[in-house]
Amino acid sequence: MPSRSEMTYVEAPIRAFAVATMFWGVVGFLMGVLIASQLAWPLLNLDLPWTSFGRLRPVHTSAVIFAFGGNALLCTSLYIVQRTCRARLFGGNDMGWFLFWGYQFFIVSAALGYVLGVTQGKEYAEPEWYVDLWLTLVWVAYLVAFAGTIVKREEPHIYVANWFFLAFIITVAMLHIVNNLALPVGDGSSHSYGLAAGVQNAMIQWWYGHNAVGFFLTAGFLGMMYYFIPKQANRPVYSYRLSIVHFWSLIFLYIWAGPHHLFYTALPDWAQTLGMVFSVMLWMPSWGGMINGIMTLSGAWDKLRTDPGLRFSVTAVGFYGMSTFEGPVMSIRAVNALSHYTDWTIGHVHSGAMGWVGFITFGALYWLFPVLWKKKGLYSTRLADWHFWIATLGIVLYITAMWVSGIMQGLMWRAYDENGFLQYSFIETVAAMHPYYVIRWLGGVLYLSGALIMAFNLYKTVTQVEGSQPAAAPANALAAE
Amino acid sequence: MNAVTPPSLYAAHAKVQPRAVTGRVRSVKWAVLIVLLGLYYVAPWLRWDRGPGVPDQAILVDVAHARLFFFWIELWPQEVYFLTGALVLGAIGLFAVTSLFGRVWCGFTCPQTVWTDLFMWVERRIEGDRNARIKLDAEPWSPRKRRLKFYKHAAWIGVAMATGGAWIMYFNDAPTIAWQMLTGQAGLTVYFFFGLFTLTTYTLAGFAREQVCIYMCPWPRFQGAMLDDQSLVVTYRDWRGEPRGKLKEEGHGDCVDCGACVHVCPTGIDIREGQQLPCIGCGLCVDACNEVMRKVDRPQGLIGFETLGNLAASQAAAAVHAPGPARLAASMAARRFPRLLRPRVLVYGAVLSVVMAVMAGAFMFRDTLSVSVLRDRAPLFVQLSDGGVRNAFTIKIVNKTREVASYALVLEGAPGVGILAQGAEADAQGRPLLTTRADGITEWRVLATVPAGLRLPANQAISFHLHDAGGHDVAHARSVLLGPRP
Amino acid sequence: MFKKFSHGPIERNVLILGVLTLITVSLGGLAQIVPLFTIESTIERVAGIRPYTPLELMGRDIYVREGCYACHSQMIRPFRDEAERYGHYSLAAESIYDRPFQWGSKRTGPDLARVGGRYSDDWQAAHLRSPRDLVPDSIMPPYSFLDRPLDAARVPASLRAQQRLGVPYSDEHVAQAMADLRTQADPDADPTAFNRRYPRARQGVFDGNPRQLTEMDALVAYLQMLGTLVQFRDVTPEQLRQQ
Amino acid sequence: MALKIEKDAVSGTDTTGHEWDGLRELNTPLPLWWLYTWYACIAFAAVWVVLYPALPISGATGLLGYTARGALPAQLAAENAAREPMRARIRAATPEAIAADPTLRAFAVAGGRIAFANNCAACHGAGGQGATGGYPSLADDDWLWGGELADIHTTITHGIRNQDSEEARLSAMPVFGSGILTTAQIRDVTEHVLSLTQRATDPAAATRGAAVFTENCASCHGENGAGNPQFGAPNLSDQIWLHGRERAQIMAYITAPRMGVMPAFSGRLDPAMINMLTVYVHTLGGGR
Repeated sequence: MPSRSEMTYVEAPIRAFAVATMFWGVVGFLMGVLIASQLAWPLLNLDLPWTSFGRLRPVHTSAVIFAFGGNALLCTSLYIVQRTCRARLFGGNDMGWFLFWGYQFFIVSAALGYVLGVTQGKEYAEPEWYVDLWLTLVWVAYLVAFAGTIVKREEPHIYVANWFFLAFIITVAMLHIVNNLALPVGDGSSHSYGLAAGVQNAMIQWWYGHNAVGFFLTAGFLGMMYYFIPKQANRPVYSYRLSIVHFWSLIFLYIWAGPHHLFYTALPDWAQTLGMVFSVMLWMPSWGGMINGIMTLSGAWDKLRTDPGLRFSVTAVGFYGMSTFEGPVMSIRAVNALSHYTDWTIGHVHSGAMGWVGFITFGALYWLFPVLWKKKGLYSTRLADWHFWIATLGIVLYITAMWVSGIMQGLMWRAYDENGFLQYSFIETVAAMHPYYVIRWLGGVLYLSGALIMAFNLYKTVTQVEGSQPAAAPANALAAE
Repeated sequence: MNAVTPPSLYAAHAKVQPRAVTGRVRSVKWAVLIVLLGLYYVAPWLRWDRGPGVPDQAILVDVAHARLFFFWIELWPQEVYFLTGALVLGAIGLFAVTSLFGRVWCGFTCPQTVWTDLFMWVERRIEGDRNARIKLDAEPWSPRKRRLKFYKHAAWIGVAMATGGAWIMYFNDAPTIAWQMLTGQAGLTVYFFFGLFTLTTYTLAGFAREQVCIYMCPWPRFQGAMLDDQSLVVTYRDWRGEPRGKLKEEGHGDCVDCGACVHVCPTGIDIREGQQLPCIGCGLCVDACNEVMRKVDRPQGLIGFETLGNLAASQAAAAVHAPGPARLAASMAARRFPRLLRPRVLVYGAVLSVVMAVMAGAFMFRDTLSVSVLRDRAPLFVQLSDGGVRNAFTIKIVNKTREVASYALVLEGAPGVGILAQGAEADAQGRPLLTTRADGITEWRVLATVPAGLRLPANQAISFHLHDAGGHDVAHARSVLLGPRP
Repeated sequence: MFKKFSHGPIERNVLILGVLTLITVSLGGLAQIVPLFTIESTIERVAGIRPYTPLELMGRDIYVREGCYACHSQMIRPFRDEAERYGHYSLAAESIYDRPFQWGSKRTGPDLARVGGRYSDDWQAAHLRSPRDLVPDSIMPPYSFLDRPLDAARVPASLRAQQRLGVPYSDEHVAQAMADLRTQADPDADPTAFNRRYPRARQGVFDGNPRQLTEMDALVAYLQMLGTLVQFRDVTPEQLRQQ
Repeated sequence: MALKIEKDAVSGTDTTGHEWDGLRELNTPLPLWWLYTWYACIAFAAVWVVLYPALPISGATGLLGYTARGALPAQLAAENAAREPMRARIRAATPEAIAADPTLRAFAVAGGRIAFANNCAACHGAGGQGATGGYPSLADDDWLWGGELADIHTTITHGIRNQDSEEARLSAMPVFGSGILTTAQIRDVTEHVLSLTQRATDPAAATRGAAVFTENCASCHGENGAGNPQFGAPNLSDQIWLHGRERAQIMAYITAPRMGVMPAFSGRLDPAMINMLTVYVHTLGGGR
């Protein structure tokens, strides 16, 4: 089989994306630690508009989801689509650089807006209309580049990772456009009012919001998993048929689950019931991805101890399995009655974000950096191990604190005294949260420390002087051809 | 199967039929099983006298009153941070144990393992050992097969019901709820959860078994990542066993390829293929192999608990020696005691110690009395007819003891301001005397009056203190005294 | 039944894969979102709901700007404890003019759907300026910077934009927006015309300082009207049925 | 292109024969437990959709007839019923007896707080701080109609100057500006009233006003202006002024008084609730 030289692939923008992923990861975790400390010690809000919790919280969520996660997805999807199609990126280097700078411009202008108070006030969709328009442009270019590369491919079949990436790109485009339809106030104002109001707005927003999780943070990262775990383990993907079944069922069912964010609200009951039952049906399709990821390791189990990237990837799949089990449980209306509005939800999101999204990305970065910079390997696998140990410790502190405190708060809200009157005033439940906020802050500090260790390790990997021979990519099976 | 006739979409699960085994590991596992199951089934029946009007069950989660009883400990909802501590201890303890001893949790103590073991024992008692069961399953249906299957499932359901029933007792008074459940008087919720736990026990231990460990449980993924070359894992000493061959033939290693290690494995794997995901580290293959080695008169320990570091050292030593007893001795001598004090283990140990110290401290200095102050939000303050200013507060005293106590209320931070607690008596010095309820929360409305002549800033920080009969300040809470802007 | 089916053609053609994906992911949204616009009873038929006054709208925009929804919900669920703590459960009708909706997803602080009238204007303003002065255990950020002048210049444009989106502001509402804004913040002004346009809207010196129109005025005016429009005494159970 | 279907050495399963960048796929069948668990979830969903409202069609309620909102009234009614024994005790007791019994008092204050928010706060403000326009504060120590428990009970039961109750308090201050007093006399008597709180600036007018006061006002407000709760006549010698403390406001009031009206709650609220409100309001102002 004629193998094209690797030199023909677009790589420089992908290297930039990899650096941006690392950079925004640290920024996002740092913002998380900062706002976590504001909850524990409110003095840190400083009484300034641009440092108060309400404005910084979207900076944290957007930095982690869209800046860290988004750059990771762009980085890996553009890398993977070229390799698995044996085709140069559609649009070449120029397209790569446009996507890179276009996306960074989106991130910076969105974040600047937040601290200045320019926001649409919808969770995970805070950027105002002009930022949304720009992102739409970048995203369409992304779709063109990605699909165009697939069209140019030299392989007869499209690899499963690309199905997931394609579904992620298409669906996020649909969600983004529909949820952000808005009318600017005019006269050059940055402000706008959305087309939908009230209950319809709520439904559209959580249709968007839940599927930002479902497609941005799940489908996209599953695509990542489908490349890096088989690569790192040097094993075939466990089941092609499972891929098909869980791909189509996952993308079909996920879209319906949005109303589980709106149980017992003014959203009509029929929509709530649909949200619940589809969330329950989603359990096994979600686990299909976990099974395919884990079982791919059959026969390569010992690699876990020696390959730091694989260690992260596999643990990520473990967290993915836990979160996608917890999710359907929390979507049961009776459970949600207790968990909704409490920190249980925050703990759930973070076991997904820190454990799944974070770890699978770290695994990919530890693999990609030596390959992209043509190095023999990481600067230090010991440091990568330390990153792993510290980050897992951080996650344990974080999610146990949030889980217990969420249940406690939910129980205190509905506690009654012997006369049948409410036992606790709201502020007493706030006071009871303090120790948990401190523990969660500590968990966040550990997680951030791990990321800093990674940044140092990857920086040294890139800058270390070694022989100029091309990289022997870990588990590079091309040699077998 | 080939490309022309595609295989079916899904595959039925081939049942793992482990053979019974005896030996040291098995004995330890029996002991652990008996202790753990004993604890689980018996614990809710233990009594603990806490005085009248309080549950006398030693371990009880009292949902209705939002209390958790554990022998001498009684936790309120605000104190579930002890639960956080326990969870963190559990998680990090598991990390530490795994890095030292591998998957002992999975192999010995995990409920999935323990109940599966119990169900397999029941199965073996009724249907016979491995070969008999395989034969029975292959047979066409006969009265005997029907009878055996019926007995087995009946026994399983019996165990499952006992398990589900015991779970309920941790949340209710055990003797009462047991009687109610037997006589059909228990509530629908109780039966629902009883049914749910019975069903999950029956399904997970009877049918799902090793599939839970292989496919569903996240912990094995973490564990695989938590192991290093100094952790104890179940290992086949391939340097000694290979090449495998019949006992009678020359030129082979110690492994006689009898398959005993495979037949006893509860997850149906071959440990000789090296480290793999489905191995739960239960060590039954160690016993099985030792049995065979004894029979063929070879040294024991062809399969054993070993670190991968030592395995590599033995291998290196074996490579330079000719086959024979000397090689075995030299290779075994090349092993080193595993390094227990690795940096990671030290970190885990440190975290465990800190968490335990914090919990112990929190428990020892746990307040049995606390006070909170809520100031009125409307109006912020009241102008009185004589020109004075009054602020109103609600003071709540949480008394976690079983005794009624009285405390004098003292306002600090604003001398000259008088306080009045509605409905409270006054002590000898004229201070409001607040009498608590036992094991409960008591509320007072307290009015603080700034007399007309007294000039205070518009916003004066104050604190309310409770003094006991001995004059000790036993609890306090901060608040603020407001007035018109001067 | 899957024996005959082959996934091959789908995974060989990016157009088919993409179009099938788009169809698959569209279904759920269409089924859940479209009926909310077509089923009339989605919005309960209760009286009293009116668009926000200009001052309240400015206050609402500040509420959104400061990200209050990150910690405060505005959606009381039909539970006994919430009914007793916060009041009657929230209706879809109560947020028909909410762009964006601010139901929230987390209660780090209490629900605010019916906070209107619950505390005094003084308390609201003082609490916003320095929450821990009034509630020592509070972890809310201080908002004393809201005592700066309200930039009300875009009020007419805001009302006009909402009018275009279907909010029943008449041209008179838009034309009088500036005047109405000042009237509401000045208890000495004649409220007749203002109250004709905005029934049950309350005048007040919301921030305690009659000399200046501040962001604090707007935000407190908004908070004080939250959940006060529907008179639940007059509502029948039939009116609350959603389907 | 020919497929290279190979058997994987580890699992013994065939590959699909495709390869991308060195990655291959096994053709492993679906795990049966996975499929069955999924079917069970789908079955659960199907049952739920039949039992509960799940279709976007008007009137499609599901077999159980359940609505999230419909469950609340029953819950509240059950809770109400559970509290009835306590309420019965409160109904049977006098406000004084309730206030003296810690158990009843705690119940009454907690229940009264909710009733106050629903019935009284609209005029008297949350927490009883009062409101401009003649809605008196209930949190201070100044009581127009008396601050004893019995007084408060009477006021809540029958209200003030309403048409609802025969026993409503009715006394009204005359409209002195409609010919009873001249403007000069009103100015003088205002000066006298101001002197009661040491704020008079024209001693001569105050002296003239004292005479007018004795003749026209003292019968209700008392000779020294200390007021009389029997007629709802406010104390004019203290710091609390319902309708404004400034000279112009006092003059305007004497000229044309505004008489507040409060509805009677005897027909609207359960007697137990009125008892609870009485005790709660009493705790607000410290009562008498």
